[in-house]
Amino acid sequence: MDRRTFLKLSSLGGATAALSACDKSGKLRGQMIRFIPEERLVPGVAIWKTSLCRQCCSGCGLEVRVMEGEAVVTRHGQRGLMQMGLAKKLEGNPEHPVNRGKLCARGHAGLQVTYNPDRIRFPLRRTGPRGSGQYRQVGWDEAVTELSTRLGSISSQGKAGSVAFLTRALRDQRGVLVQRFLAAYGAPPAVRFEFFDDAVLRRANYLSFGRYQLPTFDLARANYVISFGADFLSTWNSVVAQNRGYGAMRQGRPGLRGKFVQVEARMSPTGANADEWVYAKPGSEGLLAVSLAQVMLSERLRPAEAAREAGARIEGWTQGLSDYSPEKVQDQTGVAAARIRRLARELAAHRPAVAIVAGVPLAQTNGLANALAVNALNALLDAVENPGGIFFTPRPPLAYLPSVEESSSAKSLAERILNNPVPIEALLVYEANPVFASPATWHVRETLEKIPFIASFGSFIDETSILADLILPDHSHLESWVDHVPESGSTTAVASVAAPAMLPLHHTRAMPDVLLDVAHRLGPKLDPVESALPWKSYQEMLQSAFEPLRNHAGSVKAQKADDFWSQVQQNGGWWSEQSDPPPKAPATAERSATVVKVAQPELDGDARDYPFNFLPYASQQFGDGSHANLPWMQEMPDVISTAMWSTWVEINPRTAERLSIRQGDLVEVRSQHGTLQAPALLAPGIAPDVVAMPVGQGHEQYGRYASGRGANPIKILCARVEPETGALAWAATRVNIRRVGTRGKLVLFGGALRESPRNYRYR
Amino acid sequence: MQAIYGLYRDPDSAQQAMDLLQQAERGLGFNDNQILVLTGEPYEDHAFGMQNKKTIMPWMSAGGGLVGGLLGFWFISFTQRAYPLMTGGMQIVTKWPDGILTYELTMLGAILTTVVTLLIAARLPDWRRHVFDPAIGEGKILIGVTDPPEGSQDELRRRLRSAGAVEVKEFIA
Amino acid sequence: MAPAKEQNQKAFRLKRRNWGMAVDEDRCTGCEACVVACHAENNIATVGEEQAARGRAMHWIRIERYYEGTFPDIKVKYQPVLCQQCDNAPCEAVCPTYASYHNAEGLNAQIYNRCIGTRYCANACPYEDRYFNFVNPAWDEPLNLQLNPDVSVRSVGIMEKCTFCIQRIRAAEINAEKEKRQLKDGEFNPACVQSCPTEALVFGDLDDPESRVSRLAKSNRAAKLLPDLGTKPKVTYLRRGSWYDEQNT
Amino acid sequence: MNKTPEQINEELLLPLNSTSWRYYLAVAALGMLVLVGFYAWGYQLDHGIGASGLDRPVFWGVYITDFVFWIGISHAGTLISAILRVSNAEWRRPVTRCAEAITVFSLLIAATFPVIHLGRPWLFFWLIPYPSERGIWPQFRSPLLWDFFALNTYLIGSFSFLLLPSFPDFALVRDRSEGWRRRLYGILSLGWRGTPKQWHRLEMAMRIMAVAIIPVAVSVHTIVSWDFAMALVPGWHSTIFGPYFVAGAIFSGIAALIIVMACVRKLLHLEEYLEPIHFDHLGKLLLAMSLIWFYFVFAESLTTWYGNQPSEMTVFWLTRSGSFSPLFWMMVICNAIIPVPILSIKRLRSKIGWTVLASIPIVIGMWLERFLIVVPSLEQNRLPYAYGTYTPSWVEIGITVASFAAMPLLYLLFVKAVPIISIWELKLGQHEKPAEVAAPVPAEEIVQGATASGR
Repeated sequence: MDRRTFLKLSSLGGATAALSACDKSGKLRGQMIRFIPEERLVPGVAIWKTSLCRQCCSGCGLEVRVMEGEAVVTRHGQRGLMQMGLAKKLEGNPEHPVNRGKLCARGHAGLQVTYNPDRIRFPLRRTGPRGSGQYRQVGWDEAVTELSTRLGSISSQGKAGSVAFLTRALRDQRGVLVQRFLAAYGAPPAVRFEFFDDAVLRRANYLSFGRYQLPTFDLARANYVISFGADFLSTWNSVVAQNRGYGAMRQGRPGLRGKFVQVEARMSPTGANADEWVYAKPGSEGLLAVSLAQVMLSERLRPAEAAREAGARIEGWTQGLSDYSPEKVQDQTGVAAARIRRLARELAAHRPAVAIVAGVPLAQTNGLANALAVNALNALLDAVENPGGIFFTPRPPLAYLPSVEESSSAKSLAERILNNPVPIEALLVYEANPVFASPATWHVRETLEKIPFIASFGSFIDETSILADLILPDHSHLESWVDHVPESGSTTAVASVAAPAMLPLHHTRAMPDVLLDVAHRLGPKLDPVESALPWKSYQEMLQSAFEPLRNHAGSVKAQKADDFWSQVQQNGGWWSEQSDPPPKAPATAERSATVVKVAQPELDGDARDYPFNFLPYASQQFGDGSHANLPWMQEMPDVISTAMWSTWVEINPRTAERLSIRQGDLVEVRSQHGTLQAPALLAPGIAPDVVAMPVGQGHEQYGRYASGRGANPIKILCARVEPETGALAWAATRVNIRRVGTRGKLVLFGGALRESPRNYRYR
Repeated sequence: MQAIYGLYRDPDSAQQAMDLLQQAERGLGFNDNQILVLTGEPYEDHAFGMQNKKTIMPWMSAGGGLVGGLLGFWFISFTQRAYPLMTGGMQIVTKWPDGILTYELTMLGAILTTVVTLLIAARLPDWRRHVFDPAIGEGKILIGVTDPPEGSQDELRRRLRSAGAVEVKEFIA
Repeated sequence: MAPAKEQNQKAFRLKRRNWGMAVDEDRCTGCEACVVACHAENNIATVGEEQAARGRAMHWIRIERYYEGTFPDIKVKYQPVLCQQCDNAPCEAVCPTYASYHNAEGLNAQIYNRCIGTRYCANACPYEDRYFNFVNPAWDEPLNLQLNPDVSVRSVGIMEKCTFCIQRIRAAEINAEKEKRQLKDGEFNPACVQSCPTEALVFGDLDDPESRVSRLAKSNRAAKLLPDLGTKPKVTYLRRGSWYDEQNT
Repeated sequence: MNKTPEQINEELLLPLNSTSWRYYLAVAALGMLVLVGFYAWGYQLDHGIGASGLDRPVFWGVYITDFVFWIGISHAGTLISAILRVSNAEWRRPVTRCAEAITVFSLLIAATFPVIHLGRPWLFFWLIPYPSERGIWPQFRSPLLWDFFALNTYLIGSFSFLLLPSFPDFALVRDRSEGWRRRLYGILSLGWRGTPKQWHRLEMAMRIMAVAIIPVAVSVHTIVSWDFAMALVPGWHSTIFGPYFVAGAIFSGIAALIIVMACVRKLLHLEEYLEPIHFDHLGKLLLAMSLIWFYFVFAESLTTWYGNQPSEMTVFWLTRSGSFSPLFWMMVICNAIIPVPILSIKRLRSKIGWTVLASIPIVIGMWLERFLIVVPSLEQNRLPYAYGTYTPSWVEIGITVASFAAMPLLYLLFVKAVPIISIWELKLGQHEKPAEVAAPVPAEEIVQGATASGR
């Protein structure tokens, strides 16, 4: 025992310990330089700034509570203290049409992105071997010079086509900027990658309704909601908007309470709310939807013509779907014929009724057919573009709009990078982590490792950015200019925009500004790049993009351009007054030719060796895993499992009993493509032949809160795809499970499963 | 201080010595208060061990208890009113719980009064030098006269010895 | 001058309020927005995996999940549980130092400075909605910058719990007094209520017959949590409706 | 037993005058354990109460168990000794001080636990009502305050109860020692001389104290039980708790007393003072208490079971057949199944070894009983979602072990300083019997007789 510990021991604990800690940090602070405040705030008085949430693609409006505080910041490469406005709390923007003042859990935790202790504080240049995590700090000038020199030399060698830009779907001017940059440079369009990317549903909506878009649900006016596997109240699509509608559907209308039916094989947080929870075999939801339509048609509850184009996509629709009578599909779906009939009658009788599909049904080899089947059901129920049904958010008349073409996510990512006409010389990565979020069979890491130069704009060292040679850290969303065009969640056109809510903490720069800087540096050599991006800054680009809105009837009415611009910022964006739908895409030959047969999915692996269908699902805490580095999210109990800081495999208690697996036992999950280990969670709401696992944990490299925690279910998935879109069929893997013999780390917040435990002994 | 005393092995002879001394009181010119008895254990069944039986100690204890209880109740209800905060939907001065504390303080008052009364009544602590003989620790009983009048010493010695004293001693401070 | 000022102050008096909440289980979807909003507003410490595994996680509001039935005929009930701000609070009377007491607005207040950590209140609370700082809370820099300056940070050995965001109540009251007006229903909300996307949580003055919360408290669906204990909770639960009731089937 | 006062003096003062190396070894060993306990406490002060295994919802655990347990043990002494005094049981004489010392020490040990248990122990004095700059008083509606007052009264009462009859013995030691010891015991004896008045007042005071201390002792453990019974916790909120705890306390107290007496007898060679008859008498009491304890457990179980309230039954089954059932049934075995047969058979009860054999499991069983009262009810309180579990940490175990070591340690130190058997009371017992038998003889006759014999 050294003297210090002895002193600590002999003292009455806390007081002395606290004092010494204070002294230590106090000294540290005393040695720091103090920057002159760049803004003046009254201490203790909060001001509210509008901003936008970037935790998912919904694009909710934010109000940020900013208060004066003292922060350790980096300025000109030097750390020092500054009195500055600090974001203290995020709230929903009450005016914003998507979220109307509300905010979800992950949105709140956006604050911890800005203040995350693991954020990259300055540009980094790799010094050690790839993946070693050894970097040295470089200045912005050096970093941007390196990137532009690289790109310049590649271009001068005539290999501009060998530069790839990897990102997620950017539904804002950043998307436009990247698109223009790449086009002018001569590189192929950006490769978009998201694990839960909904490409199948967009494709289906295009085929059925002519809209390449996710739908918006008018739940508030619906009397009957049937959802096929969609976790729309927790993780999927515009969650806050859907929750708002759901609340109104349930208790917002005097004397009228809508019914909600959920069809799935593993009870999701959304399914837990259902008045009627219907178990159907994963992948057979399309059959069930078509069978519901068959009952309506055969009992003349709905006219066949109502389905119009959407019905035409389904084989046998005009013949009355006689192959899909409830009796014929009951064995395939696992839903009793009588129940199908009753549900069909209820749906037809309680219109406006709406059907929702997402998640597992679409992540199958027959995903597109399932989606088209549900679309046809919606059309038959007359739910398209009608109150209480589905809508498609119109696009605002901005000067430039990000492309809405098929997000090229589909197909194996590595395949696309490898199959690029010319070998990739340089890869730019922004807001995408494919090394984490792709099956092991795709060999993404190995592919990326072969690329000579990788630059990342990431704010964190994750599995992908650790491979980068150069890291150019982005601002957080609270520190940068933000804008967004919501794809769904509103029935009127919305274009959100907001100025930075606070000054940057670290020596970071916004990606769009870096890209503009690179463009200008390339300019002299590569004129098209500079002329395609004529703006000095992203702010300027935004202003010019929003300028045309001044002439449209919308939430902001201002004559002068400057007034308009400042008001739009103050309001957090512009939203249209009308709610008329956008023009449909014209029916193409390809569209009208597509007719699918709704059938059973094909699963990977033999049913005898791999008896369980393995369903990964978006986690309520981490989405696709990108929020796993936020301590609030790690400690928020998952509402169904009540787990914190954990990963788990959901197993039906009866199955578990058969395999002598107890709660918390470490279980090995084996597919044909790999194995993983995770503790078992006995979940009463999962089918006996299904095991499920949340996506999000299992990061090898993602800061102190996420690294080395749990297992990543994506890694053991098969590479099967939905054939038409090429989207990964992430629910098509079969697995086997067995008890390892040791206990796993499963941290649960909740105790008993039942309100009145029948078995008093059960914990 | 001076004393003449005898040490007795058994209570009967001690009692005899006592009686002899009392008989001689008037003749030798001393009074009851000057007769000294010291023992190593109480002899309450014998007359010599029954001096000064009158005491108000039980009454003192009871009174102490009463005072403790009243003070306790006053103090507790005073503090409750002095900083009146609502808790659990109860009144400010809660009678039932205060009863418990009043009871405890009653008992405390009684106990402390008993102890104090004992100390005062038994004249303790008193570390001054007094007539004493460690022999009482061996079961001997000391009977004697303090400050015997001049000239009575011999008679006292005789009487003490005649009662069967093991030893007759003189104590001079 | 001075008497006039005095008179002015006398002339205006904020009506006494009786804060309460209604929780609509029919609307609650278990999205947990309230849980994180509460963490952000009230500087609740994140205890980390090890402490969480030892049962020391703190969530002033939690969403209880109860299964009913067995697969495939299974249902789940979500029940957000926060401090019920009981009028006859079992936690208050047991505190030896008045750290837990009933304030004039009927709130079950917790005075952190007075708490010495007997943890008696937490045992007495039948709703188990008191959380204890078993270890000294720490925020990895710069996460400390997220702390709300209006809410004190608790140290080790202190019991904490839902306050109905008393800092927001006070701020609103001060504002209203300054502007010499009564508080409006829904003028401000605790963090959980403000962010609840389905509006399952409603906050307001139970003594105001026109407030949303007092009207909801009179609903047919209204119930209290563990009503037989006689704790007089100020949180009303609106039980889940049944679609079948309304369909008469 | 018939010994001269000199023999008694010599044999009972022997431990004060001579010390063997074994004594030092024992003190060192126990002292080490106590130091380990202090280290554990220091560790807890440094790390916060989180160093224990306590959690939500089990906010109370081993510390409170220890507290209740040691308070229970404290009923060995003062209460038993007071009852025996009041009922004037002659066989009490060698037993009383032994018992009263247990009370004082176990109370001291018990009183540390609420402080150890606090989240901010450095503020424990906020429980004391004193006019502070904070302007606030403690809340007297809290059972913890009742505890504080009751403990205080009991500690003062039982300390006085132990101290008052020690003055004559201190005087005896004073008269039989030299140097600093003589001065020390002179001070401690307060100048006791042994006048009839002193003896009378002392005996009077002891009679009053004996009467006063019985209700105090009863109230103390009743109030400790109310710490639980006042809370709306299933398994705690019960009217039976007061008498149940008091009975349990006396039960465990007697068991502890038997063990301590057996040790003292063996180690201090007091075989001729603490005779099998004493153990036999205490054994009878212990048997009665065991049966009473079993009656209470049965009565409590039956009413709970018959009432069949869900929250109560959850705790009921948790202990009877759930995760706590091994401890529960071990408790029943320790508290009833082992001791009752042993103590029922006269032949076994009158053997000291057997009585001790019956007592040791009772002490263990009663600790388990306290644990089973505190923990299961908290693990499964009202809302099933908030159910939790609890496992004590090394800190709690260390401090508990230290408390078990502190008791013999304090006892060892005590027997070095104070005669463990009240010498004057023992002597009193020796001479009273003949005095009772002897017919009263008129004083006059004696004087004459003495004169006649001419001694």
